[in-house]
Amino acid sequence: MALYVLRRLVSTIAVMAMVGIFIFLLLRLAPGDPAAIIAGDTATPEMIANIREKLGLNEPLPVQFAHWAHSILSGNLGISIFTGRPVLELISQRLEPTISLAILTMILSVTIGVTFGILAAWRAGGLVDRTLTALATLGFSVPVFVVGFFLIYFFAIRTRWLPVQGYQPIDHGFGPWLVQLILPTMTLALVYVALIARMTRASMLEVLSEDYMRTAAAKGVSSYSMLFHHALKNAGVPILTVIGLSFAYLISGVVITETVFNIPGVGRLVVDAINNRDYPVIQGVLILASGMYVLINLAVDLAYTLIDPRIRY
Amino acid sequence: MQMQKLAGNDVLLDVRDLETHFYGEESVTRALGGISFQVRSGETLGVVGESGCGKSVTALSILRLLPKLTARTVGGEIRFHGRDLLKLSPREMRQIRGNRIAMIFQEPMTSLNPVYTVGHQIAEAVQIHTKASRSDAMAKAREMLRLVRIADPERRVNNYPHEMSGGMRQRAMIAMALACSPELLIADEPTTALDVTIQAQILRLIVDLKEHTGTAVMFITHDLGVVAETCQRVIVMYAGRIAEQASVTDLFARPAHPYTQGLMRSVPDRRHGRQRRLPEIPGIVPSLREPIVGCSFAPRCPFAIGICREKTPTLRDIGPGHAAACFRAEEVMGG
Amino acid sequence: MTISRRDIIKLSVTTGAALSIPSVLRAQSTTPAARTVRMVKGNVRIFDPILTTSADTYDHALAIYDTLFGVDANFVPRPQMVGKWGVSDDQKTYTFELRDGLRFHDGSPVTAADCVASIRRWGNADSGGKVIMARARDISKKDDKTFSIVLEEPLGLLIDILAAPGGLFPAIMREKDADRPATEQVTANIGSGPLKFNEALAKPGASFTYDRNEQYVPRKERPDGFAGGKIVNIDRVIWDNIADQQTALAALQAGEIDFLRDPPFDLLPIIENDPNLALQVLNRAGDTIFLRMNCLQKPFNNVKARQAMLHLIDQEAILQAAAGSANYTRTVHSLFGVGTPYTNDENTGWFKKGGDPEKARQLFKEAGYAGEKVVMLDSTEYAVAHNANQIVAAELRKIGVNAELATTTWSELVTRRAKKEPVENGGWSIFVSSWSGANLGDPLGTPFFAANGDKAWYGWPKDDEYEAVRAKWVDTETLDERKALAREMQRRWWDFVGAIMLGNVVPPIAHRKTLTGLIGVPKAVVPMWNMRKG
Amino acid sequence: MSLLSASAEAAPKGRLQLSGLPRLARRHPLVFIGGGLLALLIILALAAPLYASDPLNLYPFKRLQPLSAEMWLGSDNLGRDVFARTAFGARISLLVGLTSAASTVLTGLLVGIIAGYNRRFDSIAMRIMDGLMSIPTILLALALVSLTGAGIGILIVAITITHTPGTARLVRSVVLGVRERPYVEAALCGGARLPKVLWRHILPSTIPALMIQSANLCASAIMTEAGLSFLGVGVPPEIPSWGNMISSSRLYLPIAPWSVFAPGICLAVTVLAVNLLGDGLRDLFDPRATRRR
Repeated sequence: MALYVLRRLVSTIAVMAMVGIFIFLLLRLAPGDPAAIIAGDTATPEMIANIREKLGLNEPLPVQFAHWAHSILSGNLGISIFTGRPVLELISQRLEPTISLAILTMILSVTIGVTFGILAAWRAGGLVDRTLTALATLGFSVPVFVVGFFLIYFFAIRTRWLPVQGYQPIDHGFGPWLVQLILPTMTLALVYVALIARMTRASMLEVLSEDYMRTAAAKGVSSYSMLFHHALKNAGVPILTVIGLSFAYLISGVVITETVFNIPGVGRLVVDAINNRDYPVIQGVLILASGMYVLINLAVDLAYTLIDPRIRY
Repeated sequence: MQMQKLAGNDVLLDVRDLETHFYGEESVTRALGGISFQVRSGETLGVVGESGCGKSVTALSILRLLPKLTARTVGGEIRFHGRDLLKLSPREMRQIRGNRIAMIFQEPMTSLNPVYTVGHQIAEAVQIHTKASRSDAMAKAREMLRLVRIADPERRVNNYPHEMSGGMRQRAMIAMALACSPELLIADEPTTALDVTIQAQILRLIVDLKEHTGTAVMFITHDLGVVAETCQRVIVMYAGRIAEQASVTDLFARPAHPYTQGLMRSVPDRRHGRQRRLPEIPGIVPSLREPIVGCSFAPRCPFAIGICREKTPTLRDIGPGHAAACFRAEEVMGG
Repeated sequence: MTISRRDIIKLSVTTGAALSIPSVLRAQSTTPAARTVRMVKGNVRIFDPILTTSADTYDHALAIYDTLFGVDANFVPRPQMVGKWGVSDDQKTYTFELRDGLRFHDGSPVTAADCVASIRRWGNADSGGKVIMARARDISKKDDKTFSIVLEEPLGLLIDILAAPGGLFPAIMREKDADRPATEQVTANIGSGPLKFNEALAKPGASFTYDRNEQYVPRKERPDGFAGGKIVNIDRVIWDNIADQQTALAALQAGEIDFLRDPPFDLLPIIENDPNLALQVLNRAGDTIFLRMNCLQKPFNNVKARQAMLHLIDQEAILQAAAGSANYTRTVHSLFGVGTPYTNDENTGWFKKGGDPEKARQLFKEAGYAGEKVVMLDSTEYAVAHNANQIVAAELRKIGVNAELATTTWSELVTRRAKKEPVENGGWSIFVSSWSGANLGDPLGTPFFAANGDKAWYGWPKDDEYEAVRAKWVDTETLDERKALAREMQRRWWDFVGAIMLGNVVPPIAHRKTLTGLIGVPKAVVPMWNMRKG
Repeated sequence: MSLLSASAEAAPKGRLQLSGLPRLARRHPLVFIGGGLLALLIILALAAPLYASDPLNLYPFKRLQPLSAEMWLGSDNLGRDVFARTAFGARISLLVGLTSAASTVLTGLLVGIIAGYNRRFDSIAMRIMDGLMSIPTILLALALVSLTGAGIGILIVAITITHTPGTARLVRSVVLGVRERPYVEAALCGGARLPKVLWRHILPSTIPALMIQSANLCASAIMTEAGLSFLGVGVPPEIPSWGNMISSSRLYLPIAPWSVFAPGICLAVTVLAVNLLGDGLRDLFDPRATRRR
């Protein structure tokens, strides 16, 4: 087990190195000169050249990369070109809203998605199944920003039940924090409910046709226990896998949701950074997002052992 | 249906005109075409026949474990202690399953839940049907494992199914089925998937436990040899109907249905320890999707005459406790 | 509070809860909602006003810095930080004395040395400022409150330039900040203006918080444009950056924000119908949308092709697409926009309702246009220009010009428009942007007006006769002199067509009715003083 | 009994009639409905010039007009015909969806098959795939689109790069599973050359998984396109695609709902069709999943 974790961590480092090189090259080759943007409308070419010099944008690519890699490894994600603040500070300032949104969304979509998936599989082909399949398809086919608008319209403008936008840090109180996040969470969760419900349904259908489910029925186990204990635990591995893999999709959804609901999270930070060509920020966020993805999937792999005794590392 | 009742034995299970259909996308399969039989307290009833003849469907119909969306019991009654199981609510049915009627299955490798320990699965059955505490149930599980002669039950109780051999798993299945001392145990080909030597041990175990507990057993198999060793009475099934019904001695002495005779000819010689799959009867089993005119065995029957292809024979008494569904039963028995 | 702040910090440090320190600070500085105004108006990306002319940076600087002079609503310069000033008889020495009570947010007094350093830094970057620097022999402090500018030659425009709202914001900073080169960002955000920047609550890209500067001593005059008394009636302004317009409007409707700078034109009826909301035009000069052509490359290196564009444009159609409502748009005939002191009607015969596509087709033909690709840079972020672009492209295609929209972000547009190469090598033919009245009323500070070829603003028009006229501007003494000069410039401009006006939009701002006392300035910025809430 | 004989009589007759499409419709209704809808949409998209006007025409004085005989689905914020744009938008959206799916599947197939067969390539390729997989799709797409500016081509490339790892892994796992099968070993021992074995024996076994995957990819690509348009970096705005129609008209939803609903409903129907097809194909190729029905 420890050896496995160690081996996985080593390969994680290799993956992260790939990501690093990829991200660095990608953004340095992009057009759009941050110096020109900083300089503004009235800038003369000399001013732009001066700014480039200051930002180290004139150095050859390998030199820029070496500087960058060195500082990343020493825990320094660099300084934002635009705001002049450390990238790490900018990101950590934005981390709480994004993580709050991601965790709430995951809790909501796992609870609802798994329940729906189980219900659909239980009565496969029945009314519940068909309704849920239709809902799941809808969840996949309506863009997040449209869903967001409708939720804002009905729950915030029409009824005034919930706030339109913004974020309250959790240390201002759990209530305000939750209230602010209800609509964004619902918006973002729709797709994941659909995704997890579909995976749960498929996985459950497979499990429900297994011989041991018949054995359980022959013992007199209740339907509830059949579904939620005997079947769910067996169906757990693929469901868990989807949850792990969908983390990357979740971040994609977060970018749009944060824009719609004006949540000052990492997603907004990176969209702004891309528009501004604020390289250090983009790189910092991408590195961080990939790192989290890799770690979450490592955690998921380890969690398999808790669910399925046949899996040992 | 005239069935001669043996005096002194209570009828535990009385199945009457049981009809079960399977629904495919374009067809209906008449898996059971109206069968009737009885199981008496403490007896061992063998049910034999080729694959697909409806043995397992009968068992699943009794416990109402058929797949909900594709199969339905469309007619008949299943009286258990006089109450029709088909009319029970799901909740009442659950109180019967595993408690008063238990079942063990053909595939020990896949019939245990891989993510729970064996002890947990046995204890679960106990906890569902008695008010036993968790620890009492686990104690019962250990006791049951000892009863089915699993070595080191203290350790094995915490094993997962994948940590056990096939024979051991089937023992665990039996332990689970018998944990609540059921009145009827339905054993659906419990030894088919096992090695020959293990098979004999498991058979021995079932017979011993039956004697020990007094449970009635409905023993489903395709192996007449097994029937001969374990059962008192036998039902021979063919194409969703009962072909012949008799005591074991009568059946082997005077088989009255051509199909039974065919089966007997293909029984492997157990003294040589050889094992062969049934049957070696020429021809194929008819499709149950098509309507069958006449006797369903007629196309394969060496005794078939004109009437056999026009009318469907019904089960009729041809001796004390002996019935067969054949127009020429007497000739078959005599010949 | 019975526990002192020190106790709390000590406590949280000893318990190791370092993370809770910011929340303690926040809790202490929380102000009641009624005294806090939440505004949505763009996003500050750069804090140093000497680095960019961006309106958002200007807005930020306007709140935290003060200036020596400021123009009123009629573009007349008025003293702001300066108490008294005078000019020597030879018109070469200007002496300024600061008024009393000026203090930076860090508590230090504003001194003449700070002013001198600030003027130098600004003068090296601003195009009007460069005129001063070129003529100045000496800029130095006399005593703590007095400094002087000594010129080689008289410069009648000196005060106008110092007050000019068209170029870079002439912020007075601390000497140690102003000593930095003009290319290096000042990050201290410490000025002497009526509001203080709350560094602890700054969330770049999300929101910035400005607190009332309790120590600020406003002038006694009533507020008027950038001039007059800057009295802050509220405790705090939170400047939210809501990127999505729909969300911003919803937030305004729900009362989560008090002010929205750029409500989408098509949704104005929704605001008008909302009993809690009001629309108000603050910037009466509006924004003039213009189209710039690359005069170095085909086809617009030919003056006939540029004239063709002048005749092609149907301003009403563009305004309709750009802003929808006729209530908030005007056609523009003058090089100096609408409502500036220099707006005039010289040589505007080209203007025709509905445009003149036939004439344009004819002129393109005379220009020898042979189907060359015309690349139009189109940023989707700037809705008005984006919509205008689509109309112009459609009109061009109708008369057989091979117009192609190149979609970019604004930042890419800014990068790409600096390229002088042909379109095949990543160059461009047309881009659309806008100037505020403050810019079009300031031909010295606004680079748009130059026509000196390579050295001119993007598009690089070249006309020597026009340049000769424009060169006289610096030495004009009176407004009438300048007005006459403006007519002369415009006469030439519409002949060689250095740029084309597409129309003038007067965007109203939307606010909750509880927010009052907003004052207008001839620029797309909104001063944070004078307003009241409740 | 009568019920039984009636159905039994009907069965053979019915079966004779069951051939081709009706049979597909009865046996696999999802494949039929999904595939049919998709085919219909493709035909409508291709035939757009025959029944819709020029989607690029602007009528600035007819902005945000409601539905009328002249403009069936009204006009958008620049006075463009929503019906025409929706019809032509189908071309872009389907092009993006189908091309992305196709190119992703091809790339994934190539990488997956080679990785499944070559250990050395495998370890390198899979690390790279892990890397690409760990970058959130929209972020990578944003970064890629900002490389060369918005455009259909770059959008397809962006989607392909971000979705290839999943497909490659899928193919690789199928190949790893198949290559130990006796018939493959037999073919190799029998002297068949590797490419031929790959083509004849291994490729076909990846098809079921890939069919399902491409349906999912197609839907995902169409949605990603819409999302990128929302963030302002999708297909150039004058070119109609459902994604950018929705995102540019979204603002006018309260006053001109048709300009959002027309492309929105089309998008939903397309994604629905593709998803139905995907579900149907899964059932078709993997009947186990529905066995219990």
